[in-house]
Amino acid sequence: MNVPIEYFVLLSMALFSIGLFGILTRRNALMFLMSVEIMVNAANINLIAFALYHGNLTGQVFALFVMALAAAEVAIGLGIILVLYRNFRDVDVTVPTTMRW
Amino acid sequence: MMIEALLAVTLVGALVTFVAPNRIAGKLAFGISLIPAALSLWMFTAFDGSGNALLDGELAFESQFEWIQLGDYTISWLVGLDGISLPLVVLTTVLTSLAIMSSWTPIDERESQFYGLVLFIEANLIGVFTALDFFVWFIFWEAVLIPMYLLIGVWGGPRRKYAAIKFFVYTNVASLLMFGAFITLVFGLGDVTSFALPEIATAMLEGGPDGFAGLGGSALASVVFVAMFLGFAVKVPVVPFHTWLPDAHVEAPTPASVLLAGVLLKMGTYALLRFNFTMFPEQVEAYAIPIAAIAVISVIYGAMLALAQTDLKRIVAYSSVSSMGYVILGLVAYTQFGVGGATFQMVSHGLISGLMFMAVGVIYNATHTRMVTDMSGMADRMPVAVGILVAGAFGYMGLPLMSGFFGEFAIFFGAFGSGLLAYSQLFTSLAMFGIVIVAGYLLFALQRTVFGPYHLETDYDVGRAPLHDVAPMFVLLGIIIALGVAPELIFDMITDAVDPILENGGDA
Amino acid sequence: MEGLFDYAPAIALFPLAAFVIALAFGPKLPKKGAIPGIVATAGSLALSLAMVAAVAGGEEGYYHTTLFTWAAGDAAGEVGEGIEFTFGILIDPLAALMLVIVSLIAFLVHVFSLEYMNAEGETGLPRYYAGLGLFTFSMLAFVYADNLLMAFMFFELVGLCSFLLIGFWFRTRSAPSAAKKAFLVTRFGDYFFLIGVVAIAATFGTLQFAGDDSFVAAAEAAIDDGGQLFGFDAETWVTITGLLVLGGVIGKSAQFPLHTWLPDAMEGPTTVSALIHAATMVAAGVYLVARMFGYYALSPTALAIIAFVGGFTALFAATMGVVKDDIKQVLAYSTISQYGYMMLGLGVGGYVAGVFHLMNHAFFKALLFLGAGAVIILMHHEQDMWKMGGLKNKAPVTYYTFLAGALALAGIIPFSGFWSKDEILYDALIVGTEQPLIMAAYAMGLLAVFFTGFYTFRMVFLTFHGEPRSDVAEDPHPVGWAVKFPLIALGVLAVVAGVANLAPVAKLTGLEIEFLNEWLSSGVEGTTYVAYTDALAAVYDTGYIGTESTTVLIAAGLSLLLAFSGAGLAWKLYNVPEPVAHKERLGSVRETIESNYYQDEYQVWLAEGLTLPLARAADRFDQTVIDGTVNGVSSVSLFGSDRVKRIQTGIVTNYAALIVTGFIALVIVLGVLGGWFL
Amino acid sequence: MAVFELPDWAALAPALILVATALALFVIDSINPHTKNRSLLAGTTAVGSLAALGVAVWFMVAGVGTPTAAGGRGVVELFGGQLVVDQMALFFMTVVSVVTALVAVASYDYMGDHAYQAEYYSLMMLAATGMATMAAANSLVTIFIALELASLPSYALVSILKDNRGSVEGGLKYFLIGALSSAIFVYGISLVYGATGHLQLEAIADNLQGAGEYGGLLGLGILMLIGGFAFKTASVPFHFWAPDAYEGAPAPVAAFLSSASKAAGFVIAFRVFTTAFPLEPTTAVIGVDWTLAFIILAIVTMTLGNFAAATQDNVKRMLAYSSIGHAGYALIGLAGLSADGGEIVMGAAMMHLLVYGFMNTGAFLFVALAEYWGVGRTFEDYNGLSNQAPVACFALGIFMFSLAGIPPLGGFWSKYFLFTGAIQAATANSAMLIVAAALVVNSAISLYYYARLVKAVWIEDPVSGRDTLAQPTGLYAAIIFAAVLTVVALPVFGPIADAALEAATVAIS
Repeated sequence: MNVPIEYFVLLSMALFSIGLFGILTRRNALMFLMSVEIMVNAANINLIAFALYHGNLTGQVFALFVMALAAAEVAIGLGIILVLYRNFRDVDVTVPTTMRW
Repeated sequence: MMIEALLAVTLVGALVTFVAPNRIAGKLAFGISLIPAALSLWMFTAFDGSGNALLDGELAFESQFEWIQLGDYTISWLVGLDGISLPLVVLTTVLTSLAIMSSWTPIDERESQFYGLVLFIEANLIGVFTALDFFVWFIFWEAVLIPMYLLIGVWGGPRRKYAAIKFFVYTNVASLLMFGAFITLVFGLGDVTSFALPEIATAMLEGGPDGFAGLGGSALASVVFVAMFLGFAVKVPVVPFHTWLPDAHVEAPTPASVLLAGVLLKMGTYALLRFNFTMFPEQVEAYAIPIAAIAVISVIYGAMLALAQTDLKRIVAYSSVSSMGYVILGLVAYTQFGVGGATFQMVSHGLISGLMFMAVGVIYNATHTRMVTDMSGMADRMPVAVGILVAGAFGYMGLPLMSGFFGEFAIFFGAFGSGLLAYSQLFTSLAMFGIVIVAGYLLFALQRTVFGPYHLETDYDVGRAPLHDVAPMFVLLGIIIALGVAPELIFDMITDAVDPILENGGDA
Repeated sequence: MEGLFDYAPAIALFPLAAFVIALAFGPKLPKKGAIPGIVATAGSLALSLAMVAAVAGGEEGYYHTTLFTWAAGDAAGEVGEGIEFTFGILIDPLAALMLVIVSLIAFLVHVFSLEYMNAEGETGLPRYYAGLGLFTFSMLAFVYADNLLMAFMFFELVGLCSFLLIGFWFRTRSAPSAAKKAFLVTRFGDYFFLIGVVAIAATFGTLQFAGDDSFVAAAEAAIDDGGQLFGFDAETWVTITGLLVLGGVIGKSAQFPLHTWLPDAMEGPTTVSALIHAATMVAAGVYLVARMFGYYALSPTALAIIAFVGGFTALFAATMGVVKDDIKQVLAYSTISQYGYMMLGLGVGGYVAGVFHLMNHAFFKALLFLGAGAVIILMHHEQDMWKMGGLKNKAPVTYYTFLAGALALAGIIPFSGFWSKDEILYDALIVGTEQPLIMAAYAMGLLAVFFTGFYTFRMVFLTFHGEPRSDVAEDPHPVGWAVKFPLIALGVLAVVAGVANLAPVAKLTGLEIEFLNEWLSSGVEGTTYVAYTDALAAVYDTGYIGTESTTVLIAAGLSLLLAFSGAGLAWKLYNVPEPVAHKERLGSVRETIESNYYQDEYQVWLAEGLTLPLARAADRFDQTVIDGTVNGVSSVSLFGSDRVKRIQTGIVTNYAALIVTGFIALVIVLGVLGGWFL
Repeated sequence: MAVFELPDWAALAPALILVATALALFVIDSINPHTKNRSLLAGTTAVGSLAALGVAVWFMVAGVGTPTAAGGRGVVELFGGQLVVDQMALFFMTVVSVVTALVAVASYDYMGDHAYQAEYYSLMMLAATGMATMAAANSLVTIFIALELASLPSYALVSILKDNRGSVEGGLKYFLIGALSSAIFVYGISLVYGATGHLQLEAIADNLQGAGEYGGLLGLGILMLIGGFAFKTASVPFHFWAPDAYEGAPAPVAAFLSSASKAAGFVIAFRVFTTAFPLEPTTAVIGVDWTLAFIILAIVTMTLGNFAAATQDNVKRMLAYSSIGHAGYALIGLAGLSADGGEIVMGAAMMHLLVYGFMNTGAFLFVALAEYWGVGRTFEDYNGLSNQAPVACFALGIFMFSLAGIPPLGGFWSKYFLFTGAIQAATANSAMLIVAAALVVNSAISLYYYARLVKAVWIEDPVSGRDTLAQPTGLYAAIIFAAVLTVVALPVFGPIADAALEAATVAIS
């Protein structure tokens, strides 16, 4: 059985929107990070689905790259969140506002 | 390569002065400035050009080589002199030397930087009057801003910061407008593939632009003409774009004022002559009346403003606005005497206003005030300086046998009989009333400051001015009288360069 | 004889040299620059006399040369292709005569100054003599200028010199202000003059006074072929330009309404007043009219206006002279009045009469001023006539010379003034019989004679007769030869100068003794008296009351009668031991006259009550509206900047929100245009 | 010439040299952890980046990447067109490496007493490698990887001052916005892939028609890509990280990001939009001319950047906003593209990014110097610095006036060529006239605040009681070098213009 491509796109878009919503609402840095991950994965779904649709592997390969990079990004992110906590005693992203205007 | 030499000497001189120790900077700069002065005077004698630089005339000291290839368009280093630019170059170099000497007294801090900047200005001014490629010309045109900004800002009066930034931004915006307009024109001119002014001028006079972005050829020409006129109007300045001038003049240190009034204002009129009045004969004809109206308003309104001032420098500043009005009138007359007289007036006004600012400066050095109300009877204490001030004032009023009179007379005569400008007799007669008002405010100022019983609000003991303050003024006075008695000295070469312009319109 | 002409330039250059010397080395020179001045003016005088001889002797009868070209180019006018502005010399009988007058007066004034200025231990004498030198130079150059522009230029220089000399005592408040006023008022006149010059140049493409290529000839031609000039028919245009030039004349010759500067000009040293009034500045105006008389002769309107202004000024000024107490003030108003006569004369076509009176007036007015100067020396710089009196016996030379001048001024036969003034009035009368306007001018001129006689002798009596009315008058300061010599010289001239043109006698007896007539009848073609009379024939038609001789007698009789009655009245009122003021008899008029008909008031109001406030208003407008706009733009942008940067709240969640919003906005814009949502 | 023997992959030499330097630094660090040998580390970095610079310039001169038609050695394509070395690549490698060199030299003093020297330099080199690779990347895959390679070290660099709240906060904001943007970017990639079925740029271009009914999808994808670039180039609306990150970051890092990273962002934008989405076919598919997006972004970006900069009190922040403004100027390079050309405007944008590399880096390095002196961060704190440090302040004056585009300085040419190009582009698309007008207004504003800084150091009276200031060799050297480059750029602008214009011409055709 093969599912029409539109469904995958809709799914990924939904996922993407969820992630976006998370970014806009969550104040905890970690949740922020996770929301980003959700958005990236939405992209991954697209890639893989389209790879199937187009019948070439480029998408799938690239999806792997994306995951790896996402991991690296998280690594850096966690490091920054660490120092953030060390400096502000909090992981709320809305706390650091010493620089504005 | 003479012009390159001229520029190089001045630029190197500027650098050397900039790093020289403060003690000797003044003398050093003066010494250096004598070289370009001498060079330009030599060029004046050796001048072998003929015709107009833009209208395939014989250029003197021409040199050209390609610089930058911008797509299909070539930007080339192109410099040369014709009868219009040479007098202005000489004016620049001579006036700079004198201005430097006249600033030995007032400038007592960061001298090396000061004189370095003055020489830097000189170099750029020379460039403005010699460059014949649009981009090269524009580089010099804009580069003047930096040193002038610093001169006013660092060594200026109490409101110097305001005046400096105002001058800086105001004139730059105008330049951008003008630049954009001209570039549009160049792209509108189909077959032109370089920014060399002569080529563009030729293309303009043979057919004009094809049009640009849905705009018809003649419409484009008109738009560009107006935009460029506005751009230059700020630099000249003409009413109502003049308000930066009094502030800049009043706050600037004396030598800066001398250069500002003496040469910088001429950049605007020079550019008007080179661009608007050379490349757009039809538009000149179409817009003659509004332009003439602006000119007359500048003359009368500027003079009226001068009448209301109590600060000597402000008086001279506003009277510059007034005098520039004459120049515009002469240009729009579009006759040999009108345009030639206007060019002559540029030089003449440069000399006279320079003299006036020097004289005012000398009085200021002694009294530390420029307020008409603060002093009287200065003639009692500093007879020589005052004598020259009076002479300069009468020169400003257009006293015969001084250069100002010929400039004004030629303009009036040229404008009165202008075949291109409708109602020229009316415009001329109105503008001429300026000679009465100018006498009015200058004589009022003189009566209150230099005549009457000696009195001074500030407590300084006023003595005779030192020689190096007075000497430059004597030199200027000499030149002014020489040009007044024998204007042919430069008027011939000017008219020679002006005639080709008029052949494309107007009726000489 | 013509050879002499080659030295013509020197006439003007001598005083110029004196000017330079006095300015450069004055302080070191023995008499602070007086000697060079005297030598120079003496040289000029000698050369001028030589010129007269040459003009008389030469078969051509005049000298015209172009020294150098000032500027040349294409003219953009109605007529003429190219135009040349040149410096040139034109010495015809008129110029030669004027040269002599000017250099003579200048010479005498220099001499007089030796005592009047030097003796008083003045400071700044080099400046004084430099001024005199430049003044003489400018005037002489103006006199033999061969074209209108050159004339204008030196006309202006004359104005400058008057400014410098009137303001000689610059440490006072009044002198500089008077100097400023003199320059400004005349400048106002010169404004019209300059328009006139420009207009004439633009119209005819030449500014030559004389010869076939003169603008006069060109104008004549233009009128003859009746073309249009600048949209007017030729004669109107000639009238307009002529009147414009006349503006300068009215300013310089202190005619109504631009006469106000002259009385104030008394702030200058008396010697300077003598020079200004007799020979240089004020004379320049009338001389200019005479110089380009041919041009005015083409326009009856212009002539009529000249005549009327002249006549009016003559009376107007004379009435004001009646009530002055300061001896110099009286003379000042007499000057205005007398130049009014000259204008009247020229206006009615009495070319010779006008010039004649110009000459005589130069002599007797210089005499009177120098006399007044002498009196002032006697009186230790006291100028109020009411403090004088009884000087007659103490200073006989001064008295008798002054008296001679007074008689001439009052127009008492046979003194010089009578002959010229009578001739003017005669010419006015014969024209007036045909033209009511001129008749009015004549009437005013005639009436003025009475006032002239009155104030002149009021002055004489108050000054010299009666008892001394102050201590200084008791024992006056003695005067030396430097004062006496000029007085005597001029006194003689004042008495005999009339012989030059005894027109009435000639008309009655038929003797050929109108020397000035003949003198002025030679010269350049078209600028001679003869030519003018022809031209005027077309303009004015004259008529006699009865026969010519009766008319002559009536004219002379009337003026003499009035002169004598005026003098007589003065004699009755003031030739008493203890004269008293009789002003109150004038009643209500007095106030008006004493304040000079409020002429100063309204002109000062025009300057300070109208123009200055206007200027201040303009300044306020400039500062608030125009500059306000400029500053407004900048402050608005800065305010905008302050708002814009508030977007950066510093809270990263807001950033994300704004990013998304912005992005979505972009998506919507392009999406709608691209139709993606369909 | 030697180039003959070199294999194709050698064309990547600049990037390779950079990565090699990074590895070398790791080696040094692992041999001797906690080394404080600044000279060695900074030296290595500087040498490495200068070598990369040298090679890049050499290649350009030698004609590597120049189409054989133009008498060059031909464009080098690697890994099946995943990477390509053409003039544009080399041009931007030059920009990146010159900035890296300047920053490295400056860091010698600035990071003098920092605990993790080696990490700092190696991170910088890795970022530089990423940027250099971005210049050569020719497939959305490589582009994304290179972009992340450039970004991730940058996050770390910004927040490298671990105990400095500003640094950490800046890093956090930079990272969070970056994460968001890269998520959007990669989603955009997925959509493009979905619409065309390819990720290699030429392939995408060839298969645009295939997108057919997915036009909207493709358009959305393209916009999302733009989002990614906008983040990298600090353009509205993805610019929000820039002011905070620059202000918080160590000044040399700020210089590095604002110059090099911006340039790298632009090069991928140029490449993607010229190669993968040629105007006519793309418009045919998505129904709207994508230059419109860039026109809007350009106007908004330059306006917002300049206006926000005008009233800043903190110098570094002012420079940050001004760099946003300049991003707006450079965007004109894409906005001005049209079916029939636009090489002048795009070339001008490249020139501007190069000159900007000198002048903006120099300006930030002066801020670094000020921080090194510890005179403070606001305009007032800078008052009268010219009395103590005339040379550095002279250089600052040069940078400021050059940024303002006033001759006789390098900034003049590029800015006015952008202006010229914008006007020329208006022949094809009269909306560009609005852009030109916006440019005029903005440069007036920018003039105001640049002059304000000059006023502070040159005109204002010095702050009383400020003791004499040191003259750190490295910082001074870097600043003066940048200043000299900025000035010399004026007379010798010919070659620069030629290189940029040729690159642009090749890219567009």
